[in-house]
Amino acid sequence: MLASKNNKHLQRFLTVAAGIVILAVVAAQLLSRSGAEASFDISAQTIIQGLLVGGVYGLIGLGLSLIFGVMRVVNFAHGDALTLGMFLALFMFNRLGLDPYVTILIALPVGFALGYGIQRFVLARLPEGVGNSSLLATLGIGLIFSNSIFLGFGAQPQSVNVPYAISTVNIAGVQLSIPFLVAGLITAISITSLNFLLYRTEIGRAIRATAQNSLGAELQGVNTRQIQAIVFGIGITLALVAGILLLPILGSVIPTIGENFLLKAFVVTVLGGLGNLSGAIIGGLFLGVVETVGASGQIGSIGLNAWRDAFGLTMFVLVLLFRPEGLFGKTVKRV
Amino acid sequence: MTTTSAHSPRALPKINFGSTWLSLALIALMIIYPFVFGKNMNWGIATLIFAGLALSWNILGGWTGQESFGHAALAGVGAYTLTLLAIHYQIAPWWGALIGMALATLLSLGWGWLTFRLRGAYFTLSSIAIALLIRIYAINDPNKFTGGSEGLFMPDLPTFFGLDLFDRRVEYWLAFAFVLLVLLITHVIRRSRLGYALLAVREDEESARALGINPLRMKMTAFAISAALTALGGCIYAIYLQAFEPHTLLELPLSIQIALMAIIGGRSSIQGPILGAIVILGLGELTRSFLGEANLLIYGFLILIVTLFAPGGIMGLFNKTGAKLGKAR
Amino acid sequence: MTTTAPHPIQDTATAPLLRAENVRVQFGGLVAVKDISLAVKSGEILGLIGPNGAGKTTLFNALSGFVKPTAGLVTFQGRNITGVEPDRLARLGIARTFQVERPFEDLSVIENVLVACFLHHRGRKAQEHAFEMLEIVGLADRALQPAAELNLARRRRLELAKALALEPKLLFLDEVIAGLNPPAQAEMIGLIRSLADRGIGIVMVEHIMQVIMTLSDHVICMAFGEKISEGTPAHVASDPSVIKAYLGDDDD
Amino acid sequence: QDTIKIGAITSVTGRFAEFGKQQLAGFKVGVDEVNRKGGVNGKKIELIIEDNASDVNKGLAAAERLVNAGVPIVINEYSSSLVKAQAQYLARQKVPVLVVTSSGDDITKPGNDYIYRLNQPATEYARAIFNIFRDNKIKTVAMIAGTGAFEKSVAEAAVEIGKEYGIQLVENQSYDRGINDFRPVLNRIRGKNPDAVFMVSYAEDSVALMRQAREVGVKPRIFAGGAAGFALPDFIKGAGDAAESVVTATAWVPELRYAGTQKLNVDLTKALKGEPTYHAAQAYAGVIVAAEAIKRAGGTDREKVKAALGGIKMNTAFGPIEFKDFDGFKNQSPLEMVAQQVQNGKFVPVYPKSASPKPIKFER
Amino acid sequence: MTETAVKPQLNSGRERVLDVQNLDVAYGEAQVVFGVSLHVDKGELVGLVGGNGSGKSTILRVVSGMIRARGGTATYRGKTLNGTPAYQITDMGVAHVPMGRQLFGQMSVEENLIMGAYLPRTKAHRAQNLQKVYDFFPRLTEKKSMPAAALSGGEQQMVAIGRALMSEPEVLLMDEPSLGLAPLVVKEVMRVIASLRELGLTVLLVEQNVRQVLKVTDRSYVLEQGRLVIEGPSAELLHNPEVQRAYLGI
Ligand SMILES: Nc1ncnc2c1ncn2[C@@H]1O[C@H](COP(=O)(O)OP(=O)(O)OP(=O)(O)O)[C@@H](O)[C@H]1O
Ligand SMILES: Nc1ncnc2c1ncn2[C@@H]1O[C@H](COP(=O)(O)OP(=O)(O)OP(=O)(O)O)[C@@H](O)[C@H]1O
Ligand SMILES: CC(C)C[C@H](N)C(=O)O
Ligand SMILES: [Mg+2]
Ligand SMILES: [Mg+2]
Repeated sequence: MLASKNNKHLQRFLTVAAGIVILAVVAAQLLSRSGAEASFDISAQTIIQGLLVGGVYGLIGLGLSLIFGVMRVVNFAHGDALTLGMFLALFMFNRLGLDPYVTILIALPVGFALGYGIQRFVLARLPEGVGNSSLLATLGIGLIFSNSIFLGFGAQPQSVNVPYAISTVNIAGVQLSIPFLVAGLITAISITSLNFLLYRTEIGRAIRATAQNSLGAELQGVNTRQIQAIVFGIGITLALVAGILLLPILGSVIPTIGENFLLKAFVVTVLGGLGNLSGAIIGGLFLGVVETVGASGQIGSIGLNAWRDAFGLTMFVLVLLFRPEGLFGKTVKRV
Repeated sequence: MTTTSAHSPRALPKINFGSTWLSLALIALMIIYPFVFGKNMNWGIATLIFAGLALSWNILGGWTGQESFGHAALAGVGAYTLTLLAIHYQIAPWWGALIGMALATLLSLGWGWLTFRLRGAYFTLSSIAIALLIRIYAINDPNKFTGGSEGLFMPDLPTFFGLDLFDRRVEYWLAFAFVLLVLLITHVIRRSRLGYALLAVREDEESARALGINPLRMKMTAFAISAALTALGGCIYAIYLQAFEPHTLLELPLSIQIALMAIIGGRSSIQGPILGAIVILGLGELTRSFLGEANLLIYGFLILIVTLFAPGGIMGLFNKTGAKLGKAR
Repeated sequence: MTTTAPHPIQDTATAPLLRAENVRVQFGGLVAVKDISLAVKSGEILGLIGPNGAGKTTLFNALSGFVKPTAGLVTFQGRNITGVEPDRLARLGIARTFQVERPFEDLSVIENVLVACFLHHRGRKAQEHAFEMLEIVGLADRALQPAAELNLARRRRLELAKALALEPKLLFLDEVIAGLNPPAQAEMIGLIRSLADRGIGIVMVEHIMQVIMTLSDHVICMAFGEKISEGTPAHVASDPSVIKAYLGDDDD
Repeated sequence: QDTIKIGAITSVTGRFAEFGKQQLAGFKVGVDEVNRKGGVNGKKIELIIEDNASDVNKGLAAAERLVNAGVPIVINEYSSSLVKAQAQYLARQKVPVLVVTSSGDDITKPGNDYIYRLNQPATEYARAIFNIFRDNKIKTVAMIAGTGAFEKSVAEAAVEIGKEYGIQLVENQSYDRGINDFRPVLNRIRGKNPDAVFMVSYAEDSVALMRQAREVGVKPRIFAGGAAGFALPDFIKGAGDAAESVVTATAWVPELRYAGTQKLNVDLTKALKGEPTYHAAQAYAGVIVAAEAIKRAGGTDREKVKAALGGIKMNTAFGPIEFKDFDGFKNQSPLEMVAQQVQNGKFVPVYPKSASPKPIKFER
Repeated sequence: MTETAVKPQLNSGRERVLDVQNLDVAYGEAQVVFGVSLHVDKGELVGLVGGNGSGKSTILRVVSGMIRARGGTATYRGKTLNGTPAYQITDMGVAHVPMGRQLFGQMSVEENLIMGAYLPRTKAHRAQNLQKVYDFFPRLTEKKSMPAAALSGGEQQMVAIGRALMSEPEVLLMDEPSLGLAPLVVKEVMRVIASLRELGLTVLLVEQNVRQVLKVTDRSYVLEQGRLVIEGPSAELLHNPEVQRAYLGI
């Protein structure tokens, strides 16, 4: 059901992308009129680079969106869960010499158990109907994550030095980094299997039913507490995996890095429509391209790279204001 | 049992508008502090400033339920305005503060007008985004008016009725006056039409509209008051810091800290935010030596404890009105 | 098929309080309310019935400012109020209740009413007024109780007290009686009657025919957004199209 | 009172704790040395070390505790953002401040009567590298710097010095803290094909930057870093092969030929049970200079200590220290920076003459 | 849960399926149900009526496991219900059609129905049951692929009942199925409920609409402020003067 709508997504995506490019060109024109010369790099290299970054953003957003879709919880711990993944991989690498990608196999059960436990023992026990209490609780959990990492690893940056981290392949003149390609592949696998799970399996139907009306689902014999815990487990696992994938890409990380990715995840999911899974991936790609092209820009003597976050944030605010349901979303095909 | 109008006493019941004596007790505590802890003025000043900021936050976040995670930007507007005016135009800090408050109010009006159609988590997210955009601007200002990422130094300031503004005692009383002002405003608002309108809007905008309340206007009013007071707090904070940078003043964690103080203290109450500031900064001071770099761990656990067991915050433990009955699953 | 009463109610000397002319509300392709006209006078009760999804609540919303009519004209005491925001209507003297009652749960009963009283009064005066309203609806003994603790019948009374606190000239009541048991129904009916006797114009939606029959001076039946019948309660209740679309034939 | 108490603030905990550790070792070595040589004015010295927990508010509270403790002078620490508030406060309390590590130009420019700095300011970081550029006929430079106070300060100095030396800045980019994806900028830089790339960034960024520069295939004659992240041993560890032949400015290396440098290196290594960085040496120098100022002041009177600082001219294992007013700086020690290059996975000094330099290797 | 069949208790010649004894229920501090005892036998259609807030829904919630009682017992064929999670109670064969229908609004009608057969026990007969439901409610056949939210109130009620039937329940608990529906639709819903018996179901029906309930049910209980005040065959209650005065508005 979700997959069949992808064509429409793509259309909307292209329309909006075209719109933004036109806007950017107009803005550049205006600025150049006023004396300063503006230029953006829209070479294949930059665009593809943006798509690759965007794939990772999408993967981060995917978990966040899934959790929101089913539980209406904006998971503020998502960024720190991602950091947890990074440091899990670091730990395994430093202690056991385990390759980060191998750590993904460990992250699957660890992330799932962690998410499952959090939902079961914290979020499920929140008193109902009191403001944004789940938002706050996850904020607290995130702080506990990141500060536990502080306690365990200290504040200094950590890095893994794997040989493939800086290797690239050259396809048709475009240089592609290996870790990015791996990340893209795993993102694709994740969204496909998640879609399969949700729309082709019993448990998927139960998840969707729980998302729409948990009381109703419970009365059909669905153990909704368990379903919610499973969903949180999947969401956190996705965050951990994203963290591990990012480690070789970034090269060096600190325990507070999660905050930045949390923001990216927010932007991505809002662009795609909170709770809309394919939307998250598309939102991620979109953000990646806009940011990368934006960051490559130059107005007069000012490089726009330092404004990189501003591109995403501005889009975020605009989408929140004018299309709070996301660029591509109608309520019907939420989780 | 169905009541008919057959009840006898026509006495008007006494509505509890929030405990006045608790406010008085807290004020007394603040007055005593410098006489007892004269050697720890910095902690006292910081706590007062944050108490005031949390109280100001609460006017918007607690009462209308629009939880902003972007208030650091408003404090920043105050701090920057006062300092920049003092540096570039030698404008006295009190005028600078007033101008800063006015600017923050203007900003909040635009900001609110744009984002108040969003609710719950959406509003919170939008507030983060807007505050961060302001931060990015302050850092990268192409004209370097904001001082960029190197930040600003507070220049020498004229004396305030003969008082040296850099004297920690003077700063303490300044911060105290700030808290007092916000507390007073809070008390007045709580029992006024505005206060009730805000609470009504928080609970149900449609219902509020039916009762003659314009939610947008009320929220804007609350935001404007909150912003002006936050900017004032930012001004005092700037004088206290004497040197600040966007990286310390305009970051998300500061915004979250302000919000959390109010939430942990109890947002439905009047005095909760003050208690929140005291508890958080006090615990931070106590645990600093053994938690080290992980000193925010304590926040994490506090938030969990409050959300799980005391949804009304610390104040909710004392009076029940803030905490709703636990709903059955 | 549209059987209308011989004369719309504008024959008497008293001009109508509220008048709607060809009000239409459209949601995308769906026309929820199709060119409905009506009028209400002071002290008059207009009953609105019709099958589920007929557009009653939507019409209500359009008349009370919560939905902007796509077309048509609404006037109140001769002023054009089409599309005017509800908070301004409240100031003019138009109040409403909601189909699903919504007290402010964090506030006490009297504070709930106080919110509304501030529209016309300040300070202590407002508190007194709030208490008076509670007395009228019979909730005075529960003034300080948290509104969240009230049961359905009392919530309905509270809802009414809030509306009355606005000192309205016109009152919209959306299913305030549905769900009440017979004694509570009887009391509520009495209360509504007394409000009308005080000169308040009332528009009410209700599925309970017996209530509509006893209270209304005038009834409109809607189906699929259209007015299918209008007139005295007896006239509408015996209208075959109403029976077919709404009441069902084997009425007891 | 049989000891003289000197105040010191550093980040024992928090984000900057790594540097705090270095500084604590430097303090210890300094105090031991002063006391071993008989102390000051016949009294032993003692350091009251306060933790700022890498946080402004806690830093101000720390400074207050030192003021209350009556210390004659406060040695101030790593992070510019914290030092600015702490020093400003202390100066207004009329307590002399001796800055030993933080390097934002504006701490001593325009400065304050009570604020002295013995380490090199940000401008010098840029100058050391640009001197190398000039000496090696580098014509075009692409620069990328963080938006932190320190990085910006160095970057701005680099723009000025570049003009002065006639070196063309073909890219002047900065990046915000957060997500370390530098590929868009690096792509641009690659397109410009500059002779050199100059990078100013903190630790996590420096590793990421170098790795990504290699990945993207930026190929200048030389990569240069403006100290901070690039000068730490962790840089080599983290960036691995990508770090090879990167030149960086740094404040001090054990190979310097000042009297006592070798011994200091040994002592610091012992105190740290690990490899010392220049931060430790700076902290050490802070103690030595503070002790000297108290000695010259003949007591612990703050005004006298302040005056004594002004007259100091001495040699330390960190380098020669004197406080001068120049180029808009006030009470600033005009010490020259060092530069080192990663050669075969190790830092070797390449600049200046006084550091027995090895020849610089170029990539092309 | 143990699958051992408990020996059915016999009473008035019929199997007792649902048995509630001395039930006390409270929300937080406030007790709302006081020592209520009631039972439903196999094949019976039993009504539970009473004023607002008298505790009808509360009793249903206890039986279906949505809340826990403070005291007393609730058993289904001898198996205790109080404290058993709702989803397990559904598995035992007790289906609850809650107030407000609680459909999965964005899912199609058919998916809603299939969700009713979520339990492994019922999966095998899913196709047959689906067909049965469509036979029972032919109107739903045309609306199969529409999202449930787009249906009219009466149709939604049909989906809710149909969904409950998909779980092959023995007992159906229905909470105010006629709420907010037009008179015409109410009549239709009541007809449907009356005919559920043909499917061999046992039904406990909660309603505001006392007259309608008394007309379709076999026996009824009248609840007042959390206490049971009257019980008996519905036909008798219909003519009981007290009931007439208090609940039928006669
Ligand atoms: N905001 C909206 N957007 C789209 N459609 C709407 C909206 N509000 C109402 N509708 C549709 O308009 C029609 C009329 O709905 P309305 O709520 O007015 O019915 P009603 O007569 O009040 O019914 P009931 O008796 O069940 O309360 C329905 O088909 C409904 O689905
Ligand atoms: N979740 C809850 N929390 C607190 N009190 C509740 C809750 N649900 C119901 N109550 C209270 O319990 C009492 C019984 O409510 P219940 O819903 O069982 O009544 P009911 O007979 O179903 O009434 P109605 O006809 O209005 O549906 C009422 O006084 C109600 O206010
Ligand atoms: C490289 C470091 C000595 C710079 C120091 N952290 C500062 O903030 O100034
Ligand atoms: Mg309606
Ligand atoms: Mg009920």
